[in-house]
Amino acid sequence: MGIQSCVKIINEWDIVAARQLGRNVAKELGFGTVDQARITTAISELARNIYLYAGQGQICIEKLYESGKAGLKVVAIDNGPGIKDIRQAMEDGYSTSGGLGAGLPGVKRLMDGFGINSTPGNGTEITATKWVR
Amino acid sequence: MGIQSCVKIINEWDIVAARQLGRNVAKELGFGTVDQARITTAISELARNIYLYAGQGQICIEKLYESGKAGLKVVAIDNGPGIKDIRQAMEDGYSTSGGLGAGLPGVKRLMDGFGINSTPGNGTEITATKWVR
Amino acid sequence: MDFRELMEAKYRHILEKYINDPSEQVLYQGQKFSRKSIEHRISPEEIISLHKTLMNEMYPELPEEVSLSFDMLLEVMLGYGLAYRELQSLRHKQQELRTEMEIAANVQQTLLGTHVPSVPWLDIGAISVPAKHMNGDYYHFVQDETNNISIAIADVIGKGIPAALCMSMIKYAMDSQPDNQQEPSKVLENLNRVVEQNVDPSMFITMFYGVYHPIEHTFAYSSAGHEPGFLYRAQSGEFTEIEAKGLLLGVEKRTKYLQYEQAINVGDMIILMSDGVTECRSEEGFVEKETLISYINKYIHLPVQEIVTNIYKELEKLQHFQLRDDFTLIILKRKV
Amino acid sequence: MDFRELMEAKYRHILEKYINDPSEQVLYQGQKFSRKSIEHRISPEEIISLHKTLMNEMYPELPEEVSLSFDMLLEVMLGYGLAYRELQSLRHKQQELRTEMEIAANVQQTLLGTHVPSVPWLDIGAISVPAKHMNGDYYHFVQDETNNISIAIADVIGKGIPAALCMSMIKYAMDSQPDNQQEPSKVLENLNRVVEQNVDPSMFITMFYGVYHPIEHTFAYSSAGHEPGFLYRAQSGEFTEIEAKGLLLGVEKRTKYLQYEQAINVGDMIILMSDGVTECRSEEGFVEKETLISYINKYIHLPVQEIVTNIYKELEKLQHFQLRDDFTLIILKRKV
Ligand SMILES: [Mn+2]
Ligand SMILES: [Mn+2]
Ligand SMILES: [Mn+2]
Ligand SMILES: [Mn+2]
Repeated sequence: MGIQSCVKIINEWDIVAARQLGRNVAKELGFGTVDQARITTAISELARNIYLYAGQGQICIEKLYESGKAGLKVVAIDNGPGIKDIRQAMEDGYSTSGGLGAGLPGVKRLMDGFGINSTPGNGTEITATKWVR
Repeated sequence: MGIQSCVKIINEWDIVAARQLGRNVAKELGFGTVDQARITTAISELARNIYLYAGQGQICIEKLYESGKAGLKVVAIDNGPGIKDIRQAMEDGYSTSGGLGAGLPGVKRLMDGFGINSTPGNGTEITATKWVR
Repeated sequence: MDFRELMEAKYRHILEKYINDPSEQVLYQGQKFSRKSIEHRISPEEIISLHKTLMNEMYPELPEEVSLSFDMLLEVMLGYGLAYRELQSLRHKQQELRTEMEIAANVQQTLLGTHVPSVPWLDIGAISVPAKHMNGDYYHFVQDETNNISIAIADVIGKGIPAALCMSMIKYAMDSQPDNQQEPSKVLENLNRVVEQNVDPSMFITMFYGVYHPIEHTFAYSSAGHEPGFLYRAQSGEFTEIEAKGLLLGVEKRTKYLQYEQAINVGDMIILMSDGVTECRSEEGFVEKETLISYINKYIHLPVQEIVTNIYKELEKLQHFQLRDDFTLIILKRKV
Repeated sequence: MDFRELMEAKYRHILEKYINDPSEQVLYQGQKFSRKSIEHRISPEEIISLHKTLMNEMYPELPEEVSLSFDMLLEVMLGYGLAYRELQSLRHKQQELRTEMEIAANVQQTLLGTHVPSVPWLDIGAISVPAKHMNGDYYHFVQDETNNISIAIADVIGKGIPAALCMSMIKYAMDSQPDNQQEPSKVLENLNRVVEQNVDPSMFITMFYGVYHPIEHTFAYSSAGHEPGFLYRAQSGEFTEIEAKGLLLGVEKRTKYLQYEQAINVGDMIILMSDGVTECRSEEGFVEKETLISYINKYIHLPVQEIVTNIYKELEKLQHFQLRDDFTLIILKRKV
């Protein structure tokens, strides 16, 4: 398992810090420009969700190496109210942020792998991974 | 009623001629760059439909002036097989060209006004208008 | 060269050509390129990235500010890229749903299917078109052993799937009617009880039920709040509204219905419809009864099936091919 | 300044700032700008046009080739703009359809609604969740005046609306059963006739029908090709499959059904389900009966309603919250 670097998300500027961290690691790992931007956007969405709906939490970035491939893993953790209906939260158009293409389905589309764990009242943990092509 | 300029659509290069005609008239009338491009794309779609499905026909462009506003009217006429189910042809995703956003619904969205007249076996007449904002 | 490299080379070619000679012809090639890249699910941010790369390659002296400006453009376009990917998935869902609706509409047709009787003394035409995927209108013919023809026409308040669900229940209730029940008022009274018991209290159904007696050539009927039809008298060429009063099905358990009767002469027409016919709305407002009558007169020389089909087509066009309500029109014409 | 001018000024500000000092912070502002312009339905070709205008304003010396390159980019982006507008309309339709489905699901619930009986000698738990918008599974409890509790669980082959339409017909047929009919085999024989007559020949229904007799504490049942359930014996802690053979409803008009009977002791559980429970599919393949039994054992100390709810939650998660089939699970546990 790789080393995690984490950014606490408390105010809006921390979103920028999380983006910066993600972009740096993505660049280091050799992701192309578009994929760097996609990873950064995914992190931005996750961090924004924490900032807006959970109050606080953290974003951790981890490098992955598996059978000769390099990848990046984003973990977003909060102790917020949790997601009541995950099936619904993963549906297009139900996104809390309201915008087209935004929300968790957007994050899922930007990345290669996506996992979610949430208990109402106990917080949410979202994991998203992407591999260098 | 204004003066019509028409382009016969027989081969693919006539599509370019129709586009050019439309863009020139749109520029003359004072449409902005984006609207010029939209009008041209709408004409292109209509001309392409004629070329692909009707074999031949024509595209006519007319200047409109109404209560102080200037506008442009595109008329696409062919004697092709006609459209059997207009309701369906106007539905998204049924477009013959298959692409996202293409086909008649696309033309309707690019322009302000849209009308269609088609008798199976007798050809199709499509009218689309746009006003200078 | 793989597909992506091919597309890149194509865009480079188009871009170079356009910068050297900005012609409509190259723009047309650009449009075709756009169509192709959308077909192959290349997202807009990739286009921006490609554009930047090519400009840097083609113009090594490209000012720094231009190069940087593309980074910002890419960031902005990324949001559009997400919207674009959502479209692809929505399209896929829409396609699935469309297939499902088509199956459902078939199931509905089997469930609700009716056979238009063919008898020497009556010419019968019927058309029923759903506004959305499924029909909340319903008509049904039954010919009994004494050649009485009963006809039901009904409309669930509401459209689409909820209405269709409701209608399938009604159809089953009608099939379960005792065979000897021929009185329109009694049929409606029975059905009203079923609807009142089984259907969501927010759902109501209007129904017109009539029986044509071929020996006396009379038409007996009752209505549960249904859109009134017309009676056309061949002798005078006049149209009169078929008046019949009665409460909607499902409102009040113990509703009683009045029954009416008309003598039908040779050439007379009984014209029945759902409110989807008169609620056809054009730019000028609702379709007036007069308009409808003028259409009937326009096609009156034709077999009645052609009359109803032609009227549907006229009204469909009047509304720019967007029905606002389920549309059902039935004509019975006494031939001999 | 109107909204569009405001957006233009905002983009100019971001772009200038970024070119002077390309930082992550400005890119984040770019993302927020993107979100806002999408919200306000500004299409991607307008962004390109704005970008070009601003670059020309900000850098009057901008090389001609850069300016021309933007024209081509705009042409290509126009196709994406169309896709983007289609998304907006699809979203709107999707929203409408969703509302329609919600209403339909409510109508279905009223039509199919059942009341879980509450009696001192049985603890009953039931859950039924549609995979899509509407349920093609169905369960129904009836308690008669001698306290016999009959239970039906059925599954239309197929999902979604067509299945739901079909189910509403079945429900009505069940309601029309003679009240004195209590023999599971006879009930299935009657329903088989109704289905065979009324339903599309491509549609089949599986059904399990059982009756719990509270005096003898026996459970009599028949099955029309339905997913077998389990019998849990409290004394041994063992689970055995409830075997029952029979043809699906709707295949053959004259089908006869075998009837079985089991004695139920205190603490025993009758576990009934639709194939949506065992067809839950995780990365490792179908859910094995053993897995299901292990979940039951995990929650066996709880009231049965909590057992079925917890098992549903476990299996929902196992499939990443995407049900592949309607899911129905019912447990009856003899209390005393
Ligand atoms: Mn209706
Ligand atoms: Mn209606
Ligand atoms: Mn099923
Ligand atoms: Mn099933």
